[in-house]
Amino acid sequence: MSSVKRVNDFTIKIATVNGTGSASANTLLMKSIFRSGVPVMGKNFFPSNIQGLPTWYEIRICPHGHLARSGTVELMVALNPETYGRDVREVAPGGFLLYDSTWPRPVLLSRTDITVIGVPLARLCNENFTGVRTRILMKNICYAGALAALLNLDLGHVRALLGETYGRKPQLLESNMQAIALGYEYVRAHFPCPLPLSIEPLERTGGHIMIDGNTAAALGCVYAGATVAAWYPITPSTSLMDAFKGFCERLRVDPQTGAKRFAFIQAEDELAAIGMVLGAAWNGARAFTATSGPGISLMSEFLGLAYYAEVPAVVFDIQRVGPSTGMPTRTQQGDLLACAYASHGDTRQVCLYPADPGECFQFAVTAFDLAERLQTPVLVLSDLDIGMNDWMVREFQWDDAYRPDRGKVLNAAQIESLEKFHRYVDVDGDGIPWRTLPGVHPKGAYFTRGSGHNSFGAYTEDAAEYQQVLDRLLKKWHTARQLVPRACLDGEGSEIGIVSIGSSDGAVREALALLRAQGIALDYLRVRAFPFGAEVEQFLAAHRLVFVAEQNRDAQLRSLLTLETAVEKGKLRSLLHYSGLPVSSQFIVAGVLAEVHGAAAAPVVSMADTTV
Amino acid sequence: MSSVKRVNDFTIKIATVNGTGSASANTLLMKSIFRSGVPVMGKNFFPSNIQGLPTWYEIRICPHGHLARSGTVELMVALNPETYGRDVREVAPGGFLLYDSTWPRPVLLSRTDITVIGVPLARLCNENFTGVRTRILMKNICYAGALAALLNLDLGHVRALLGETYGRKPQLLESNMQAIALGYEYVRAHFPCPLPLSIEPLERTGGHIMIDGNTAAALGCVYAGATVAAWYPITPSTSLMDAFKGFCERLRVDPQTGAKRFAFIQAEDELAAIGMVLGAAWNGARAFTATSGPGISLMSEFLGLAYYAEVPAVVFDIQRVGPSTGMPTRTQQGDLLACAYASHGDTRQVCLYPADPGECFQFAVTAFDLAERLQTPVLVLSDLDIGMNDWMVREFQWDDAYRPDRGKVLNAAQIESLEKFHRYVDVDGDGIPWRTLPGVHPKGAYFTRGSGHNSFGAYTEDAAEYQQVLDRLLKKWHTARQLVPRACLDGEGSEIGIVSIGSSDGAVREALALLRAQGIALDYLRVRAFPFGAEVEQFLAAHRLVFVAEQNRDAQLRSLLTLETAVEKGKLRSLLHYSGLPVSSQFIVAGVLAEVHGAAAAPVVSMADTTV
Amino acid sequence: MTFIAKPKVTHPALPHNARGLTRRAYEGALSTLCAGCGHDSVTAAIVEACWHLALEPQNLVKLSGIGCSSKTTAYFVSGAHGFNAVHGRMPSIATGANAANRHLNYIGISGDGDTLSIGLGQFCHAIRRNVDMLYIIENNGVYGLTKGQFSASADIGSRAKKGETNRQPPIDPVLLALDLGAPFVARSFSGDKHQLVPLIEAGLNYRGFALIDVLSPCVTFNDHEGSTKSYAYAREHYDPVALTDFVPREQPITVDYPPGEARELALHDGSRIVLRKVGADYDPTDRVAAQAAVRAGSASGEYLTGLIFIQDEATHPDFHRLNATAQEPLNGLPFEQLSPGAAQLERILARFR
Amino acid sequence: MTFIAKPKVTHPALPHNARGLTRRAYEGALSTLCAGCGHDSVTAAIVEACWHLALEPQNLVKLSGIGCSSKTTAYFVSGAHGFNAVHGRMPSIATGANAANRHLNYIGISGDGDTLSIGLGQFCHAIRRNVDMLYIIENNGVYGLTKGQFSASADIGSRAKKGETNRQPPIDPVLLALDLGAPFVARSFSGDKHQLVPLIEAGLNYRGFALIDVLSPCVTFNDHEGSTKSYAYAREHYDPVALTDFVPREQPITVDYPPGEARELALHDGSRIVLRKVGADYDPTDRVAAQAAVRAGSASGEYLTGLIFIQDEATHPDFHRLNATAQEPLNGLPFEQLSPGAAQLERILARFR
Ligand SMILES: Cc1ncc(C[n+]2csc(CCOP(=O)(O)OP(=O)(O)O)c2C)c(N)n1
Ligand SMILES: Cc1ncc(C[n+]2csc(CCOP(=O)(O)OP(=O)(O)O)c2C)c(N)n1
Ligand code: SF4
Ligand code: SF4
Ligand SMILES: [Mg+2]
Ligand SMILES: [Mg+2]
Repeated sequence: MSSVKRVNDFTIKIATVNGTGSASANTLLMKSIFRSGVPVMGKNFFPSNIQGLPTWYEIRICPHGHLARSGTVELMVALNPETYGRDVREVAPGGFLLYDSTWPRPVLLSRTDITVIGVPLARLCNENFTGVRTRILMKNICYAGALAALLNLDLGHVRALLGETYGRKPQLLESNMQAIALGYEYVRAHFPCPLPLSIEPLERTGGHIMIDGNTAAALGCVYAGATVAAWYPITPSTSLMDAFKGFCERLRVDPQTGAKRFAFIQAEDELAAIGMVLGAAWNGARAFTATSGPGISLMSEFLGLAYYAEVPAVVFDIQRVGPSTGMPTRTQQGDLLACAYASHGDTRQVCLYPADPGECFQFAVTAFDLAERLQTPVLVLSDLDIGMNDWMVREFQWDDAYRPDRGKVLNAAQIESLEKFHRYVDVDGDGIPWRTLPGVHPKGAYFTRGSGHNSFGAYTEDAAEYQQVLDRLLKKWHTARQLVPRACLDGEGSEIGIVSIGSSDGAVREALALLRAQGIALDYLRVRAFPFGAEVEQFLAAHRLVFVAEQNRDAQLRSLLTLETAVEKGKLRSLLHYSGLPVSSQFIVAGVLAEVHGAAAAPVVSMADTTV
Repeated sequence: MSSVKRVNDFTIKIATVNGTGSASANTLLMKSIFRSGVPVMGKNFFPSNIQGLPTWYEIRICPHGHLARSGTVELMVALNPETYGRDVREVAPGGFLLYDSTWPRPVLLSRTDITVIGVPLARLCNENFTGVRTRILMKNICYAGALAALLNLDLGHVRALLGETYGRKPQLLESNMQAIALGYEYVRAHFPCPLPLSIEPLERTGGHIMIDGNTAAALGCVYAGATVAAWYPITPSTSLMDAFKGFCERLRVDPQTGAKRFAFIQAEDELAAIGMVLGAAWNGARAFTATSGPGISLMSEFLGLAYYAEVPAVVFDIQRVGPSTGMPTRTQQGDLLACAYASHGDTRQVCLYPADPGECFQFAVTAFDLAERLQTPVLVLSDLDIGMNDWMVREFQWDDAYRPDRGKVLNAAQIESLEKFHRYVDVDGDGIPWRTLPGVHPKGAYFTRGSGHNSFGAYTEDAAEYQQVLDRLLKKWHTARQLVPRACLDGEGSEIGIVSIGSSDGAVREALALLRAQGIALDYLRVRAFPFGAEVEQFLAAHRLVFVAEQNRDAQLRSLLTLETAVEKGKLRSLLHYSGLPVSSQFIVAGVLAEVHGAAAAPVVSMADTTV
Repeated sequence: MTFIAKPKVTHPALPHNARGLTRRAYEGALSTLCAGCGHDSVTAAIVEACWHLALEPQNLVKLSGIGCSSKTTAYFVSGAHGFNAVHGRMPSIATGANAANRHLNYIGISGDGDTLSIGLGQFCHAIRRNVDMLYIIENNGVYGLTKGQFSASADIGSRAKKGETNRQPPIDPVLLALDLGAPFVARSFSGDKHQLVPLIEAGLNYRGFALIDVLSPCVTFNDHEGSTKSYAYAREHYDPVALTDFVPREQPITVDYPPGEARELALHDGSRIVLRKVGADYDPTDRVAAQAAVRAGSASGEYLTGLIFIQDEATHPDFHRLNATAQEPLNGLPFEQLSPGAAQLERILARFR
Repeated sequence: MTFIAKPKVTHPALPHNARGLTRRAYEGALSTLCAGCGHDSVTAAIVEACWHLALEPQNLVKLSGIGCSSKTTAYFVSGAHGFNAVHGRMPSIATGANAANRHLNYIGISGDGDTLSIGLGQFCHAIRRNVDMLYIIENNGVYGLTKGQFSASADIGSRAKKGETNRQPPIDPVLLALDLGAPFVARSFSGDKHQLVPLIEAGLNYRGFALIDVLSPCVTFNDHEGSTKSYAYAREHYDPVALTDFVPREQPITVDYPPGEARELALHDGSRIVLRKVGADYDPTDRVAAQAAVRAGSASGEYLTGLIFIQDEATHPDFHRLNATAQEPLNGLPFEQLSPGAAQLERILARFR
């Protein structure tokens, strides 16, 4: 049996039961690797319940800093008897499997091409700790210790991290340390360490942080000066709101008076949440909500009102698997169409597509600027993968010179100087009218409505007056095209291109590197906003064949490109991944090769994908 | 001044104030013409309030039976001083204007190229009737009498119609007759009759009826055997539900017991309405709702559930002008995209597009058959123009041999004979699984859910299992393609084609006749359902240039064609009409000519369109 | 619907309020409702109340949903911003607007359809949050704008114009509001300006959610015999529990009330509500008793009207007091107080290493 | 979530009900809720009640929304169809299902989030329509499935696990249901099977909308000190108003109740509810008194439990009786009775000429 030998370049998968505290052990491991200077990524595949069901955590270690799933597992930590079968099947040939050898597990011996490592985690913890809950929790910390030994992980990092977490609770700190030691020592005593898979310190994580997209987006909202947040709980958007509240409670409460410089409202549902955001934004506050697919559906009537009555709003859609309730704890990019054309009638909504937590931070700020500048909702389409997983990204930058773009809002003096204020006249030729805020000046008063209105803001049922406003909205749409973030472009002039979006970026980037190694060069465009800018048009025009990689069944990005650019869709080839797991680089490579070599199309679900 | 001379070929427009009872006078006129055997069409442009605002009614008389607006007005009945200005401007040169000459109206004399006819309607009625309300009502009947004289309309028809309406109220009948006579006699005494515009009996309305699409659709629901109707009032869908209730109360109540063989539920909102429909249809009843754009937005979460959990439902969307509340009493085809892809995630909904009340009747039946066969919602997209205006259509046919297609439902014996029932397995290879109804057999029990489920109906978060169901849904979609109504095809093999949808049909048909007279021949395809059948694909492939005529701003039909067929969109030319008035044949002609002759594009709003 | 602009010629002899404005300054566009519609009388009462309170027009914010009633906001105080939201969702717009600026005066106008059917959830939750606003329901028992369907406030036995009899129990917004903890609950009748105007004044000044359910007959669809929301029925079954006077801040009480006959309630801004007895004792500060009285009234077909319940503002904090929001309007806070800056970012990011 | 199929081996010695079925026949899939979750006890009580009533499994229809509580429907009577709707919208599904077939037994399971926040409007209107169903709220004061946010039923002063104190007034579904005219209103506790089982039996058999609000602690997010929905709190503040027994049709009452101590209520199908007194007099047929008692209880932090209010079925017609629907299920009517045929069409079209 030949074992894989890989330094800083392999994937660990940890199979446990949810509600048992494995999350902290996994984070501990991942952060320790990160602090060793080795690029790392963690992805959590958890069930949609609270306790007792199978859950997996994947840690990919990659010296080149690729952020996608590799598609293979070299080291499986199989701690959930219910899933042993599938877990053992998933280990790559030559790989390793660690299990709790307190009880014999013959099924784990079914493969002869992998190395099985038994550590009596339960026994070790039962002998050393008391209390059911403590023993369960410590078992997890214990496997972290075992892995540290197997992978040659610097225990100093583990200790430091535990110290930061439990600094004020010395007892907890001590028992955690003890559990680490139990696993570490046992493994050192019984197995040759390290494994052929190991961590060696590097210096490739400097200037980076490990953060999830929801926390990053929340921080962006704080920095953008958002003051009103209204929402209704829904996975996977909840942590964004929790983080916003947490930051505000630390940063926005007057230490003297306790006065809060923000309003945080748990609404009764998503219809109310978006209504509150519209009310607040109409009244001049930066306001936002976060939700997921079902919430977008419920918000669609109000989104149409906001489009037509020209009310700013920022909505984060942390996409999960649809349709309907779907799989709330799996990822997908399935709301592209629902968001772009949200609501009945002729509507089109500005969308931003961050690819990682760094862009979540940045686009949160951009979203408020655009919403106020364009007086329209801006939807930021993140997803569960970005939002709830820890990503290694560059440290965020902030320019203290930044001031929000509040858009065309007339102040009291400006209103006073007008003969008459007209809400919906295109004064500047860019399709964006001027607005006023309540409470400023009686001459600025106007009536906001979703019913037919003319350029002056008056109710109308007149065909021409109605149409004038609708046509101006299209003009504004063209202005939006110039204001939204440009797409990212990469490549050296191949005749084949690939387009992707959001969280598909990591897999595509890695795939391009792998393909380049095989002599296949593709130019790459990552779309970052809707409407599409001229650069998207140009990219599509400049390539003979364009792959479109996205994570949904119905080729929604390809649909948007087909509708909203001049491209003849014949040259667009879809690479569709929609199993609910983040797309892997392998999937993209296989899809491109199949087309380029004329081979049979790659199966949409790869083996590795079927295992969760 | 030269007057237009036209027999059976002109347009009358009647400008009044709403809430004054002019509707019955207008219907009386239109039906009298119809009974003269002369094809006629009536379109009502009413305001979104109850009383006191301007309202117009257009009657087009056309020997060829064209059903669209002509785009010109030859005879204006100007009874609303508030709109005299625009009304007088709208009369075609050489045309006529009738007004109430009880008071002098100098503004009406501003044009020298039309003939102004003053009839002292108010004075006549004040002298002959008592009571404010009666006088107002009779003034309207009085103008009908005046018009009868001017147009040479057979008073026998007028009398017969009044008799049918007021047969049981002799007093009312008498006063109506008197009002008719007042107008009639006055005009005969003071003006040369008939005008150059006149009605001459024809025999072109035999085998036809005059009916609105909402009544027709309701009748279709009755004939289809629908038993549960749930809705929330919204213009212009309300009359569909009122009609259904009315028919059921006449036809479905047991004369002995008073027991109702239907349930009619006024829901608390649209979310509840569609929920009730889904609950009833899931439980085996034919159930439906009717709504308009805002309701579609609100229903979208539930529509996604129905798509994914495969629950039948029939939804009528009587489209009105959007976005948002828009213009509730104006027409548009603006919900094509919102319906086709309703809800977040990968969803696609079966849609039917009736073009007139005849198809409303027929497609109502088709919709239930398809919904149950395909186990999915079917949305019938009518619009205000079809739904609320009276159309001359062929008498509906009914085949007593028809039996509803209840789709793949297992009965008790079939369930009993199964080893185990699996809800979502593709037994027949057409993507449509078998279902069971509650209350039939415990072995048939399964769990319906919008969360991830596998082919057996069990909850799943497994990537492969989830994807299997999603892929089968696509297969079902392809089956749907073969089951929905074919598109209508017309023409003799031109290289230029035109595609339209729904209520745009009449204008296109007339425009094609007008163009043919100018030597320009186009082939015509009217799309009647989504997904598109092979014939749509073929039509698009077979033509060098294809116009797409529709009534919305964003070219939504063109978008669907671009996305869902192989057509390269470069050859699709949009003719977009979205002012809220029904598109006229002139508009289509101008648009086609502009392209064919390379002339400047026609203005989207023609003069006639700006006047309401 | 404002096809016609109303000329705003101010007659010099018209009376001026404390701000030097005439009633004209508190009017809006010309109503397009049916002649005689109860809603127009509510409009008139609002104009009167705003004038009397000498509000700064721009400090009023007018919010509504969809319906004939919801059009009302266009017909008063044209110097105030208005927001005609979608059907039934005005409460959420109001909540958000109020969150952004706690210092304006929010008035929401809704109908019985808008509030009790499609909007029921939002209505209840706005009460629960105690959003500081005056919420007026123009209650006519029908959907006026969609032509006369029964609404959820139609009484059992009430007959529709077309003859149908309602058999479903009504939802009474007053009972519901009392049940959900609303701190200011009143009922009135569009035909009783004398009662309605001071209630509106009090509601506008009250800090917290103030509900006035106004019987406002629909002359077109629900003013016939057999309707329990007609003018005639309302007049005959009208039972005021107290006469309410509103006394603005800094204004002395000019009338002398006989001892024991009046009761005074002070509001946070120094203004006062004076409740004068009519008939039997009625305690508008006892929620349970109020509920029982309303229920008893309804059972015998009577409309209990007036200020039915009021709670001391101090004992029921409004949304902002509950949340300890800053005093300055959130929409006006300087950016420097909101955005923590680059140096702070460094510190925050430290925990993500 | 049913990853694992539960083996259905029937032990021959298990007791059989009138239909010859053991309790096993009324069980469902294995629960995936947290160990100790109150909801699982409700499941057990439902199983017990259905077994005791000897329901035909396929005649039960199980409906729910979204939440931990809404998963309950998967865990009992696997021979019954289930419909897990979208969040908060189960009442409309139930209304439609019931409209299609009035003869099945409908049980809806919801949570406090599902019912009182997103679903509040539908809940209220299902009551107003008096849909014939048993509606159980598994009330834990939090959103379990989304990890512990306060729900609208959280009491003032109740502390969240993370320390935050709720300051918004709760919505009490029992008060609300009483207010809206619900004819059968009960409250119970998942820990009191003795009380809960007969209430479920009674509710299933009652013709009309029967509500049981069940305190059902969330062990993971709301079972700590300071919570008013914990097991400990519920046990300490538990105040039953009556002991309820349910006696199926054709079954004689086997226990002798001391005279004056029990009160019997007959249901439409001949089954009976027997209410036995505990402590002071309580009249469960007086709506206003019931409301006052519940309110007084809440004010002192007590949970009034048991059958709080019941109305004679005859005096409050359910949806179908109100609408005079045909007796045969609508979903089973022969097509010939529904579609009027070609000859009739001729006559209908005559008026369109
Ligand atoms: C989502 C949606 N559904 C339905 C409608 C149609 N609609 C407009 S007003 C109204 C009811 C109005 O009733 P109410 O609130 O009582 O006002 P009223 O006209 O009686 O004053 C309805 C159903 C709508 N505008 N939007
Ligand atoms: C439209 C929509 N919004 C939000 C959610 C997320 N969600 C799922 S369950 C739930 C709350 C459940 O609370 P409750 O009804 O009290 O049930 P519990 O879990 O406490 O039993 C929420 C908000 C959803 N599924 N759908
Ligand atoms: S329909 Fe009724 S509610 Fe509407 S404006 Fe007319 S009278 Fe008022
Ligand atoms: S989280 Fe709470 S409500 Fe949900 S299953 Fe666990 S204990 Fe029950
Ligand atoms: Mg009303
Ligand atoms: Mg709960």
